[in-house]
Amino acid sequence: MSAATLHLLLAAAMFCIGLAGALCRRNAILVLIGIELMLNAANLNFLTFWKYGPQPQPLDGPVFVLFSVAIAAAEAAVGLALIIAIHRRYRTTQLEEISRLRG
Amino acid sequence: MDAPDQIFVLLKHAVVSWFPTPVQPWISAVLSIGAILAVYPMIFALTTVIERKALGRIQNRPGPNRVGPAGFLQFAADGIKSLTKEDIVPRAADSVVHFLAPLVVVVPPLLALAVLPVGRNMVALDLPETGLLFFLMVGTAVELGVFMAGWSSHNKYSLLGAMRAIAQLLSYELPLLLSTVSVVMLTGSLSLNAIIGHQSEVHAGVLLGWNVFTPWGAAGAVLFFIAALAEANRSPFDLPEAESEIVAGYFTEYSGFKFALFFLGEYLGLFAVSGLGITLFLGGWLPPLTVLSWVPSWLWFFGKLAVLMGIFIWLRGTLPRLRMDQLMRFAWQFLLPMSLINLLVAALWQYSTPWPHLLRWLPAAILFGIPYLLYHRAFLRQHPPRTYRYAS
Amino acid sequence: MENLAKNLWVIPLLPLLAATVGTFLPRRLHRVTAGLSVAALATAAILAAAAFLSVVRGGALYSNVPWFETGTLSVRVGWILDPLSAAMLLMITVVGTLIFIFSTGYMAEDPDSGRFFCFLSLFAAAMLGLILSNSLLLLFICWELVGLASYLLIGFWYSRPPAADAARKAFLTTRIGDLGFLVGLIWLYSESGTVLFYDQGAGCLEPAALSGIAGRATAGGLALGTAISLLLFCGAVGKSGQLPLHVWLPDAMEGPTPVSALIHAATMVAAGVFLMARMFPLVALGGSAELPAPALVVMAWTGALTALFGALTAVAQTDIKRILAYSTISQLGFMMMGLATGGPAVGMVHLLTHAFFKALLFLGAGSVIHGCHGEQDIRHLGGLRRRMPLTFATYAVGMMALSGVPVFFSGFWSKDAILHSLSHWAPSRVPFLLGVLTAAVTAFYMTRQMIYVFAGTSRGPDSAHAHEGSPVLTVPLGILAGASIALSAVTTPFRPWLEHFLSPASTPSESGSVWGILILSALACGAGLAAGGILYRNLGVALKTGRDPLERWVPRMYTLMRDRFRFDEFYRATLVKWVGAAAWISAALDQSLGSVFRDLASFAASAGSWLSRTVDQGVLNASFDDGCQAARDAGGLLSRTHDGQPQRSLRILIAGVIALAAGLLFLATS
Amino acid sequence: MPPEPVLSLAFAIVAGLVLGGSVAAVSCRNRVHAGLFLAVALVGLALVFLRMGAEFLGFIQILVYVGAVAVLIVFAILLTRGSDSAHERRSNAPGIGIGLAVLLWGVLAWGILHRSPGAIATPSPPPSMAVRDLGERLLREELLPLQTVGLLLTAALIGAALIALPEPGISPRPSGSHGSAGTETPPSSPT
Amino acid sequence: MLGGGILHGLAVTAKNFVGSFTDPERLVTLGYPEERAPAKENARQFPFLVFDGADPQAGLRCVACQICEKECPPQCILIVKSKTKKPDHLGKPQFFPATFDIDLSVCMSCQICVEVCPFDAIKMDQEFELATNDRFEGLLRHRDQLARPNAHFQKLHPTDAAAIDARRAEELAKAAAAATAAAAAPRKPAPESPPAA
Repeated sequence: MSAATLHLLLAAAMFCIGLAGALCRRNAILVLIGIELMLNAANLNFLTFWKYGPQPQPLDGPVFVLFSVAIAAAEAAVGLALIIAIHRRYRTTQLEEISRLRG
Repeated sequence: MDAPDQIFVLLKHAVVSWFPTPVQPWISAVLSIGAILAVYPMIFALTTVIERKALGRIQNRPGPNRVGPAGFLQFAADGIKSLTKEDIVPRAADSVVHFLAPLVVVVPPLLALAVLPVGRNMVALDLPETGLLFFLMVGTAVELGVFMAGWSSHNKYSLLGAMRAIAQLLSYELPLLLSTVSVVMLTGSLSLNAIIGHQSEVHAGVLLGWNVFTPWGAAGAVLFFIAALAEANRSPFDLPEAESEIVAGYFTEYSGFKFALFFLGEYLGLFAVSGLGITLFLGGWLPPLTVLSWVPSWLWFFGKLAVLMGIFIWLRGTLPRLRMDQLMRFAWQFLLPMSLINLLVAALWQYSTPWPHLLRWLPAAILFGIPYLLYHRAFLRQHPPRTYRYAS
Repeated sequence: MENLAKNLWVIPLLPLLAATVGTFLPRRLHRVTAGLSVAALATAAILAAAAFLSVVRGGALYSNVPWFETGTLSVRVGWILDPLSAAMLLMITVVGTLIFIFSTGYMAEDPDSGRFFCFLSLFAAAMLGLILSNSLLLLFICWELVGLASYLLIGFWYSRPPAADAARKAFLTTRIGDLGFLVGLIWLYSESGTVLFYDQGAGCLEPAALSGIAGRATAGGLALGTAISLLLFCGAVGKSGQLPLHVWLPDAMEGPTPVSALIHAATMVAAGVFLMARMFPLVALGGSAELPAPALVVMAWTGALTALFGALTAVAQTDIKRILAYSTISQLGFMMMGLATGGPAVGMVHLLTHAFFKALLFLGAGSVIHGCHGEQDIRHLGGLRRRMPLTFATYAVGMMALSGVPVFFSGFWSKDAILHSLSHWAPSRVPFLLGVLTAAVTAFYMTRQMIYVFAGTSRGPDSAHAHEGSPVLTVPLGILAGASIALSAVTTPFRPWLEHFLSPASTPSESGSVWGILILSALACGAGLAAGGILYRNLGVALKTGRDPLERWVPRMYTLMRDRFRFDEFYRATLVKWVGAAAWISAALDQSLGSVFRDLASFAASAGSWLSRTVDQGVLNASFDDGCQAARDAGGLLSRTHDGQPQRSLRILIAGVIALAAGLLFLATS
Repeated sequence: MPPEPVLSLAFAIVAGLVLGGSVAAVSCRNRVHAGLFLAVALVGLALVFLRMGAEFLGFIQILVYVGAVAVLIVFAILLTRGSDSAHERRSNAPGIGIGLAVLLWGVLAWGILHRSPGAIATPSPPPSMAVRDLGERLLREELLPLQTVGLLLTAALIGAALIALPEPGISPRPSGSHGSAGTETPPSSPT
Repeated sequence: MLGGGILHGLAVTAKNFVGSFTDPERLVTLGYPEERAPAKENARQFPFLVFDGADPQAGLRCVACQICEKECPPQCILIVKSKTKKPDHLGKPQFFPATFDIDLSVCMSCQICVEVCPFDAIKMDQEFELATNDRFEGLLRHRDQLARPNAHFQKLHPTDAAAIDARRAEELAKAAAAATAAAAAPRKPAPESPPAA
């Protein structure tokens, strides 16, 4: 088993744990936590292929990770702001209770 | 190499060389860690005493003067007291998080101190690629510790204090980061050693090129140290632990040694961020004039640290505490725009290298002067000079 | 010379600086702003004159600089100084300066005149940038900027609802054309790989790129060059108020009159013509004298129709500025015709002469409006000849130039050149006839307007107390009138210096046919003048009935013309309704989108039930019921996936991902 | 330096940190604990990055995720308590979710382990990441994406602020005694 | 200028800092246990009971009238009247407090007991170093602990004490005169004896 395989397995496991969280938790914020984990698993994959994979462009992986981190930060900020706004209106952050589109 | 300058380096080498080769890196690391763990808490102890004495003098009191000569052993008494006090954990508290919080608060500043070069060849952990980034990264971890302390106590004062502290830390991190970015821009490196090296250029025969001697450096230093005060929860930005409002803020429910740890963490954070400011703007361990280079480099670093601490104590004795909205407005409406302007000034400085000196200062003066005047006018419009009806 | 081309950017920069500084000046310093703007544009005019002279002496020159680079893509922009841009440059700066000076008097009492001059300067900067740019991209940016400035200036009195509406209308209408422009720009870039016009052989208007475009066809069988040209022409149609996108231009008269003079008569609306002239090598690609390029044919017909439409509409208007606005539309149509049939020089010469006399007319109208305290309805004016003699004299010069009174007026010669090239146009004679008719109608409506405004006695309280404005108002009028006459010296077919300057390659016409057209044109003008003079000779008497003399003569026609051929009503009845309907349908679709899948499933289920019914005819009824039930069940089943529960959707999504991954892996390993 | 073993103790520790933190983050009943465990998992991931030689990214990871995202999350958790009970109710069909996740991991692991191991070969010179090169790359080749991300972040900043601003029209229904004390604006003092 | 106020403040504190070293007038703090500020005459802490003469038991002025017990706002005084009587300073037999307890942890030093006492028997002490290991019993003062000689009172509040002593001396003199007169009366027919007698 190579280091690459090991890291890929780790990333896959992290992704699936995050997925399980996103699928099972009822609270919107906890779902967001799961999504963050999945994003980070993807980052790990990028770096794994940069470090252990064949390299057409030397810095592709890190550049991807950088952009992904920036986008994840934006996503977290907007997502949490949305959750707070929803909470202010519905007094709940339980996902299944937020099923109406009409405000 | 002159001996006094390198005395500690040589000492370490001598000690390390006693050991067999395989363990030498470990011994070296242990020595560095030991030095950090010994020196900075010692400075902390001294600072607390001096601070109390100086604050007393500012208020026309003698300050602590009982324990030891002129009261200078007061810290020992305080330490023993807090060590022997009962460690109270509230029944409703989340005990694990409550226990971990002080550690999370104390460890990051210690890590941050490790990358600061305190003298020529004297840095515990040299990160040539990412030194500054490591420092900033470590600084952000404190926020989590603060939150843990505030939340786990299950006390509304703690929670309010933590909320305030986090809002403050997040807000002032931006100007702090932006004012360091100007230095990175001009140096072209994140390595703290390289940043100091960049300031060792000699001007006019005697003067060293500290960054603070440039317009962006001077403005950046001011912005940096204001933000640093806020990051370290120092007066006048000590709202998170405003005792008159929310008892002791996020460590209200801590007592004994854990309380002391918070206290220690706060001061270590202050030392770390001041040390960073010294490294970035005040030439690190460099002397200001070439003729003063016979003074050992580490003495310069700690001397500058001492001067800064003195100024901070002085400020603490002078300024009243800000209100929460003033605090936020100050960060977002003054510091942030100013640090963005500072970036612009730094860029202009970089690109105007061949110009005559006066011409290089001119745009900076304009770029800082005009917003400053505008702020002044806006401030006067918002707060016209007060007329005191009874006390004039 | 090299220096000149490199530093051409200074000319647009001056007004831009004036606009920037003016923006930051406090409102009470509006006089300073005005002075700054005039000074900046006057300086630009001097520079422009220098540039013009240097072009007269030498040839075209241009310089390109890199703008920004990203990855391998490097975008470059540049400045060009060729006869085309030099002549436009001089015209815009000179006319602009005069109009600026006029504005200082016209807007003196407006407390917001600082804002006005900022916008005007911004406009001037953008317009000069448009003229000077050597890159279609930069031209497009400036094109949009002049559109913005136009929007801001039309809506300058934004508190008046008509002005705000007119500004929006102008912006949105021109946007339709600009969309075509943008698509054309992108297409041209993707085909030729550059947006620079001239770039040492690599520009998109240079032979290498043109030969690359020539001979290639698009999907519909249209030549590539034609397709791109037509898209660019869309932009020109919008900007230059050609049929059918002309509707914004008359409404744009809601802006202050100097704005109408500068933007909506002299310069910005001519930008469309200029664009076509600039892109002429591309537009004319693949055509010959006998068989012009399809794009040129479209342009000629559009221009001809617009010209006649504009002239006819102008006949029946009663607002002094609207008459001029329709006249502008008409003249722009003339320019397009000239450009399409006789090459860029013919169209551009008319553009330049028109700029002077139309600016003159608008400023004259402004002077009238200013003198009559804002009265714009010509039925309430009259008798101003004695009260405003200077305005009358200069206005008469403009009127005669526009009508094409022979020999002394530049409009005659430039219009004559257009008619001349029309008469030689191979594909059709109809545009020529339309052109002659338009010329006659032009003379007619201008006579009508003159009689209404200046002759007889005053018919309203405002005009009775009219007074001549200060020298700030009248001096620009005089200069423009002089220029309108003087320009004829360089535009006659006997000594067509300007034409040669603009297009050295254009063939000199044979003198025999010149005379024929000259006489025809003079006759048309004379006919129009005479008809107008006769019809309106007893205007005062005729108006007692409350009806225009022409209205009594041809009432139905007159009504149609007065209502602008009902274009606005037509658009309101069609396009606006359609857009509204489309919006309604979209809304309805939006509301029912959730059930689309359900409907699809029910359709599928119905199909199943239909099958079962055909198989089992005997139990038709029951099976139909079953089918309905099945449909309902299927719908219900599927609707459960649309319950606003993201996690259920996510589950299904993940199941699909797993299946996909497993399938791919299976395929890859086996 | 001898080549380090593939499955070293250090890797086991950081992987344990990552996996343990992740599992705890998604399974914790207490929401604040979940947020803190997320921080633990992300610190673990940063350590993995460090071990791979991506020093810069590791630090960025902590700077952004621990310093900002995790703090934001716990902050949001604090701001949105009140109506819901502090502890999570039963999960939403945990069997299906966990089953799907395990299934996906199985498929992925199968793919990783069986998909031609030769294809992922360690290149002879292990790549290193100089921050300067990264910066050059970002500001030259990736300039447009960089600016786009900058725009995105600005938009997100403004958008988040706008969304989270209290809408003037809506007054939240009075919550119980434990409202979000930190967010309420103090009444303006009469002057 | 913006920020000028900060500089001004810094200058003020700097002046204070330096001044505290150079100007002894500024540094007024006393090293307390060793140095003490002389107590002000009207300073008061907690009440004590005054006795005359040398014997606290015999000289106690208190007659257990219990006015102070009733008036005390925090109710920190407990008085039990004696069964027997003892002569007061005028020789009149009076009750005396068998128990007189003041709970100092409750007392609020309001001095009302002093104001209402008709016998000048209770006065305010200036003792403030009351630290004790037992916060209940240690702060509950009994009669004998509370009793202080009049000399103590004279030392604390010389003005008051002088006035009171003068008045009491006058009373004593008057009483002595009355006693002398009474003693002389049997020798002469008492003019004030009722005529009916």
